[in-house]
Amino acid sequence: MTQQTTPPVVEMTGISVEFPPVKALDGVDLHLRPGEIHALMGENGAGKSTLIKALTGIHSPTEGTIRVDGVERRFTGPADARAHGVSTVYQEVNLCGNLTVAENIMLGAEPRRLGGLHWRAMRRQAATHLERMGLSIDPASSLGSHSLAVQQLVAICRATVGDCKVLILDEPTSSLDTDEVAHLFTVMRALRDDGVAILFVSHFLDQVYEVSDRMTVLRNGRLVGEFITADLPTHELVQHMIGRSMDVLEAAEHVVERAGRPAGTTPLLQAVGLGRKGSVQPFDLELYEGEVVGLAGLLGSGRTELARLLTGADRADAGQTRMAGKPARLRTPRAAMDLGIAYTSEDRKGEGVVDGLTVRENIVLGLQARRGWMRPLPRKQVDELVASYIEQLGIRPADPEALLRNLSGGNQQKVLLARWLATAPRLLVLDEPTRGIDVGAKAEIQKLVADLAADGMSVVFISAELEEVLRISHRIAVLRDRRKVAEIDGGGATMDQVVDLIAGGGAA
Amino acid sequence: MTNLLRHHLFWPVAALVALLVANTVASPGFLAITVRDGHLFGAPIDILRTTAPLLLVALGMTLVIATRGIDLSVGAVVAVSGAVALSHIASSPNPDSPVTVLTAIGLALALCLVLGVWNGFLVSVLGIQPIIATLILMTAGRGVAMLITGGMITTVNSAPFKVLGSGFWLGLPVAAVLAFGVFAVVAFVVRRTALGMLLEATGINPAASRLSGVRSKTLTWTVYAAAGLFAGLAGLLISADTMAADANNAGLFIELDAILAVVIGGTALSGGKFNLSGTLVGALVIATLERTVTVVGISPLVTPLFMALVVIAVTLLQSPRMRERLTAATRRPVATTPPEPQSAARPDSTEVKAR
Amino acid sequence: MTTSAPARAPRALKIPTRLDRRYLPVVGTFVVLALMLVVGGSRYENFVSPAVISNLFINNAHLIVLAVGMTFVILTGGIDLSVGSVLALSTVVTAALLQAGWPPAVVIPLAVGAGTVIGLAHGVMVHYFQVQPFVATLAGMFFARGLCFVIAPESIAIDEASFVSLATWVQIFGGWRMSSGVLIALIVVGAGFLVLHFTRFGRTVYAVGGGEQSALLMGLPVARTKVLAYVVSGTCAGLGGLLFAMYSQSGYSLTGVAMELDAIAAVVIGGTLLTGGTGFVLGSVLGVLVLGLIQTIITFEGTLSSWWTKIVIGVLLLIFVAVQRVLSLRKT
Amino acid sequence: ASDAGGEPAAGGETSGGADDGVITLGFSQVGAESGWRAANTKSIQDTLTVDNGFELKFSDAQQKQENQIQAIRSYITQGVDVIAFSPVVETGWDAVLQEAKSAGIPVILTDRAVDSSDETLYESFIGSDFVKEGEMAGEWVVEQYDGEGYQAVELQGTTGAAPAIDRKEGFESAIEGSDVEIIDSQTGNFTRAEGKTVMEGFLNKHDDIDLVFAHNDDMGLGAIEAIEAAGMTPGEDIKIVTIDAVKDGMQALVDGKINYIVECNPLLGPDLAEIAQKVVAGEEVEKRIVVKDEAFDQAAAEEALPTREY
Ligand SMILES: Nc1ncnc2c1ncn2[C@@H]1O[C@H](COP(=O)(O)OP(=O)(O)OP(=O)(O)O)[C@@H](O)[C@H]1O
Ligand SMILES: Nc1ncnc2c1ncn2[C@@H]1O[C@H](COP(=O)(O)OP(=O)(O)OP(=O)(O)O)[C@@H](O)[C@H]1O
Ligand SMILES: [Mg+2]
Ligand SMILES: [Mg+2]
Repeated sequence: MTQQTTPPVVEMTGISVEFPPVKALDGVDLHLRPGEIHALMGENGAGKSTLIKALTGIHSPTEGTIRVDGVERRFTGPADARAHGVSTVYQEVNLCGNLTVAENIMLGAEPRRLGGLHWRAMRRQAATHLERMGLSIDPASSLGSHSLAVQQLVAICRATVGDCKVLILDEPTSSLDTDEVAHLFTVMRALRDDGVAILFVSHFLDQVYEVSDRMTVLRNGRLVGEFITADLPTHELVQHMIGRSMDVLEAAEHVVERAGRPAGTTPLLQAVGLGRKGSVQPFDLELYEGEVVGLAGLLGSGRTELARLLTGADRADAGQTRMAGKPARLRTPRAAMDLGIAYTSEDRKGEGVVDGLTVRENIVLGLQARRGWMRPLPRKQVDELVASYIEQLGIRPADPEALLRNLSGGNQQKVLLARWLATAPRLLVLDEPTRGIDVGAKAEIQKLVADLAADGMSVVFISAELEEVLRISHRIAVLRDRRKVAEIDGGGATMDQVVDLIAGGGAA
Repeated sequence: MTNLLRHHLFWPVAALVALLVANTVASPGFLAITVRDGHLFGAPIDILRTTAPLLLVALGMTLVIATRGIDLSVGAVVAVSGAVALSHIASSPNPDSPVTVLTAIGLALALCLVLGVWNGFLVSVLGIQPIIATLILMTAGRGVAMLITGGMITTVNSAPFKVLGSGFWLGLPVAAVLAFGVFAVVAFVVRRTALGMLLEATGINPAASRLSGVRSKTLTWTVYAAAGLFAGLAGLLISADTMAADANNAGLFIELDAILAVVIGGTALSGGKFNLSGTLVGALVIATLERTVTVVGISPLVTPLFMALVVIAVTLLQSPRMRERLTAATRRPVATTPPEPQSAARPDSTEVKAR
Repeated sequence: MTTSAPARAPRALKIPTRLDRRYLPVVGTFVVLALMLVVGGSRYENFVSPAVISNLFINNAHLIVLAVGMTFVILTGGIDLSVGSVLALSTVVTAALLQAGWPPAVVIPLAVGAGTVIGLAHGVMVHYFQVQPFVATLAGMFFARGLCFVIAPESIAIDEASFVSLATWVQIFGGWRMSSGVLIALIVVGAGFLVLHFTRFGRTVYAVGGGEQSALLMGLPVARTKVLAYVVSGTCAGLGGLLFAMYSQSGYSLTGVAMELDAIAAVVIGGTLLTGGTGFVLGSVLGVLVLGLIQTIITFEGTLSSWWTKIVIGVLLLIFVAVQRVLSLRKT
Repeated sequence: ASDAGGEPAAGGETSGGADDGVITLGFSQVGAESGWRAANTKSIQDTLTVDNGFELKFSDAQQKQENQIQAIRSYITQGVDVIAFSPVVETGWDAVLQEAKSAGIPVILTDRAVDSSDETLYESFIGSDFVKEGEMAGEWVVEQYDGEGYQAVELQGTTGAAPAIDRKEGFESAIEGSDVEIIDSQTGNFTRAEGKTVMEGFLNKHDDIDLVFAHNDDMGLGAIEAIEAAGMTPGEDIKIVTIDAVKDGMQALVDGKINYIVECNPLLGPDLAEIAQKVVAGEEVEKRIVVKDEAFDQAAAEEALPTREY
């Protein structure tokens, strides 16, 4: 479309992929040129991940051609793709938690000595890669012991090992916070300048604008077009992606009415000195009805751990909790649920989805579990409930009988949200609920959270995206080094203020 | 045609039909059912009766497998059940009284339930891996059964008890009526309540289920208890069949048969989605296969080889890979099927296509 | 988050001060084993003697080899139920061919190779046809047992001179004895350890067990690894059969019934998770020794009736598993 | 009596030797796979008591040769006076028997023989002759029914087990030349339940079975159930011949449901005690002591049943 300075290193034309009866991709083109960062944009379920998987040989396209370096190819799988210089970080973290960080980075390109693995060199090289990504973790530690964000960074490290001509990053930033993202972008730019072609998927528009040179937009499995980033204003991009204008987004801007809570009411949930050894330091926290409390902090600051203590996912070993003034013991998730507390884990794959069940079953799971097995929900009621959430959250495909594992990442997240909303909780703890969710849906979810709060629900909201936290929280608790360090009013808080607190008074 | 081929019960049923055909060829009167002494008689009826204990054990096994577990101890539980019941009857002064028999049955079932609960305790509370947890009882259970019978085969004469094994009810074998009845009730309960879904959720993703408020531990506990109870019932049927409690041989290797039945029926051992109707067909296939060996006249020397070949054939035909091939072949002309190596690397086809 | 310069320093200092959590189950098994030896030693005379410990290895050499192979398969998240039968097949092949006058140099590779071929068939069924490992290897179990009967239903004594001299080779130092079987088993253990920890294949075995799909997306050779794991197990079963044939100097079609359960139990007691991805060959060896020790205790106990034998085995197994479990939980 | 071999002075104090008048005997049993075996074990345990001058060390090998070898090794280490065992398999004992020999411990085999080229490795074998048992059964059948064109089915023991192989061989050789014909043969694994299922299969398949030869009583008893369920009369419509003569079988014989039983005597305790005493005293013993197995028809069974011990 524009000046053809360099020939594309990857050229996909007329790609179609079918999952009968769904046609996930329909005649899509993609051109990746060396030395560019190319964003792949589209709503949840638009077909971004599928396109990537078609390239790397996981799905076989029914139509279309793929050329790499001008040669027509069909890769037999990720190994083959990698051997031809195409490295990929897939959407869900796909590493082996049982292996060490070093192995996860180096396996496949491991240094050898006397025909066997050279462990020391492996750790050393892995450390170099980690360092480049700004990660200071022990390469000999096991990957599973690290948080999801760290794992995501490790996955990126792995992709950059060896000589890669093409680097594909499917939503690499979804669980990273600003510092990590900045670091990642530095690395990406460095690679680009070395002539690597980078394909980048993200639902964060500002990130896309910050880092990408060119973008390809998909909608419903079809190609909308290829654009030069600098020439495409945000609202046009959104319009291309969702096929509507962006008033939804604007609506979300003013959703939260930050009316102060009436003085003297008892908190819905009150934690006093709650803590757990090796997890979060004892903290106090009060949550009131109709209030959204945001948790802010750096990666690894302990937000998730705090949330888990509040919801019985982990058992606290210090402190008390009171629910509506009465002492309450949150020993198991079930006990918390019976008190009306719901928790969506940040680890969608590991602790969220039951991927072998259908959308319908996943949505009713929480509600049904609470009713007990002997009182099945009437089928009619289930169908209505499921249909209403599919509609309300825009879950796609809108088929209650679809297996959850066949849904796109963002849609799986919506299903999880529906599962918890269906239980009509009094306190909803959302850990990264908008991870991997497209702009439109994200705005919907923010609006939903605000509406729920307005109806009297109490919400704890965790997000790696600070603006989001600022935008919808009445109050913000700030964590640093697994300790609650401050609590500020959401209404008056500014970004800088919070960033200062997070970083520890600007000391960094 | 394609739909029929793709149905999860297609291959198990096909195997069953093939076996029946083989039997009929070897012995033309095989499928004939006659009425004799006011009840039905014939090879198919025999098969129903011999399926009964296996069906019960496989039923419990299916539920256990759904939660990602496995129960190796069922064979030993079968032995314990028979030993308890028959020892009680044998030691009572009045073996023909229904009270004695009912007490014996009650005692045996209660003990088996306790054994099941024990397994459940090891698995769900102590967190011991199911295969090892149940291996403990698999070894010790037979010892307990032998302790009860003193290592001898305990035989009794008790008309009410004999009914369980060789009695007839409405022309059908009591054992079969009982087993298929229990099976139907359990299948109904599991599928009509939310139990099935909760079990599947526990089996597929225990962590997610826990966070969703599913009482996974209680469920796990329950299925092992149920497996114990059903195995106990099977033990009663087996001992009533010969009116003897053989602590060494009763239910020997029935756990393998049961697991095989579950798998032939299309339930994955990795847990999650389960399929009770498949288990039913699987149990029938195995019972028929055993009968086939005799009727077709396979020499004992090659019997294991023959069994192996049948199992290999059924599982290969039923394998996701073969199904894919077959459905692909029926769906579209060969020319457009994707090139060979591509589908080999399809990561999500492991289970998606399995059902 | 930190600058790179100071990041280096602490890393260099990161000598594992605490025990890595992954080793806990193995250490647990080891501690229990040691405890059992101490308890046994105080209870029975001559219990902790070189002779008893040497015998522990000599009697279980074949099981050690089976457990090594089984460890590979279980690490990939699979299971191999056929090893007992394959072991029997290997003994029968060895005995029958030696009886027919074939030279050991030909017979030995053939017997081991039979296991390899069956293992390969398992691997192909499991990977390419996606038959569940439990079923594929169960079929293999019937198959191998069936072949045994077809070859020779009755037991065959081995009296071929060079084979017998190989089988009866014993080295004695002090009270310790080392048979050729034990030597081979130890070599297999060493090889298993090296392969698992110092080759790409070995690490891929762990990766596949940690998550097959992840391993695939990481671009690792999943297919080859899975198939090879079954080949390793089959080969080990074949070799185990050879060791058993050396140990018993005969071949018999009913050998090794339910031995697969012993092998699996040993592996699991040794700290390997059946879900795959975690475990160590050395743990499996400890597992075998635990089982052997249980048997030794039974013989030392002297007069247990048949049923009490079974019950005591069950109870000892329970104690081992429970104590190991508690030990490995405690330290987390 | 027990200081020798490569073993360093192994536990002489536990055994006490024969000099104190008590004989320490280590016995390794195959397992406890059947009622017959249980009776065998009981006979040994009841005979080799302290009162009779024995200290019995007993172990159950759970049908595993390796356990049995281990047990024997352990008896050697413990320095018992005599080792006795019923081998799981016939072959593969040379090495361990050699060890016992060089430790100076005499070995007695019971129930099953070993297949060894070196007969000096054991002192004596006490047991039944399985081939003979099969022959006795076959001879009776020929004697009774030859000339009537009998069609027989055979319920075999566990495939590969020595008694199954030998009994089959004996029976077949005995009926050779007669017009009794084995039309079908299948394994029932020595158990009632499988005996019953296999018999059901035979009945489905053949309309004209005249005789069942079962390798043990249990399978025969299972066959009776199947025959009755098919509406026929066992012992009349279909004749039944079995081996073992356990109590249940004898009862069935008395009831006329079985026609003939060849005994396989499990009560080896007294013989074993006697031989062990002789061996320890250094007396010569016979290399092979075949226990006298009787055979019972209905009349004989009626007589024997009341005093039957097992
Ligand atoms: N294995 C599969 N089987 C059936 N349908 C599938 C499968 N994989 C993807 N799909 C469908 O293909 C469509 C495209 O999914 P894809 O994962 O490519 O979306 P995406 O653009 O990556 O979305 P997200 O932003 O949520 O990650 C979706 O409708 C999804 O349901
Ligand atoms: N950069 C890092 N270096 C080392 N360890 C880290 C890092 N980031 C996170 N961790 C680990 O993550 C754990 C805290 O994770 P937790 O999930 O509670 O944090 P969080 O605030 O929810 O952050 P996020 O969810 O974004 O990862 C800590 O145990 C810490 O060891
Ligand atoms: Mg995606
Ligand atoms: Mg978090």
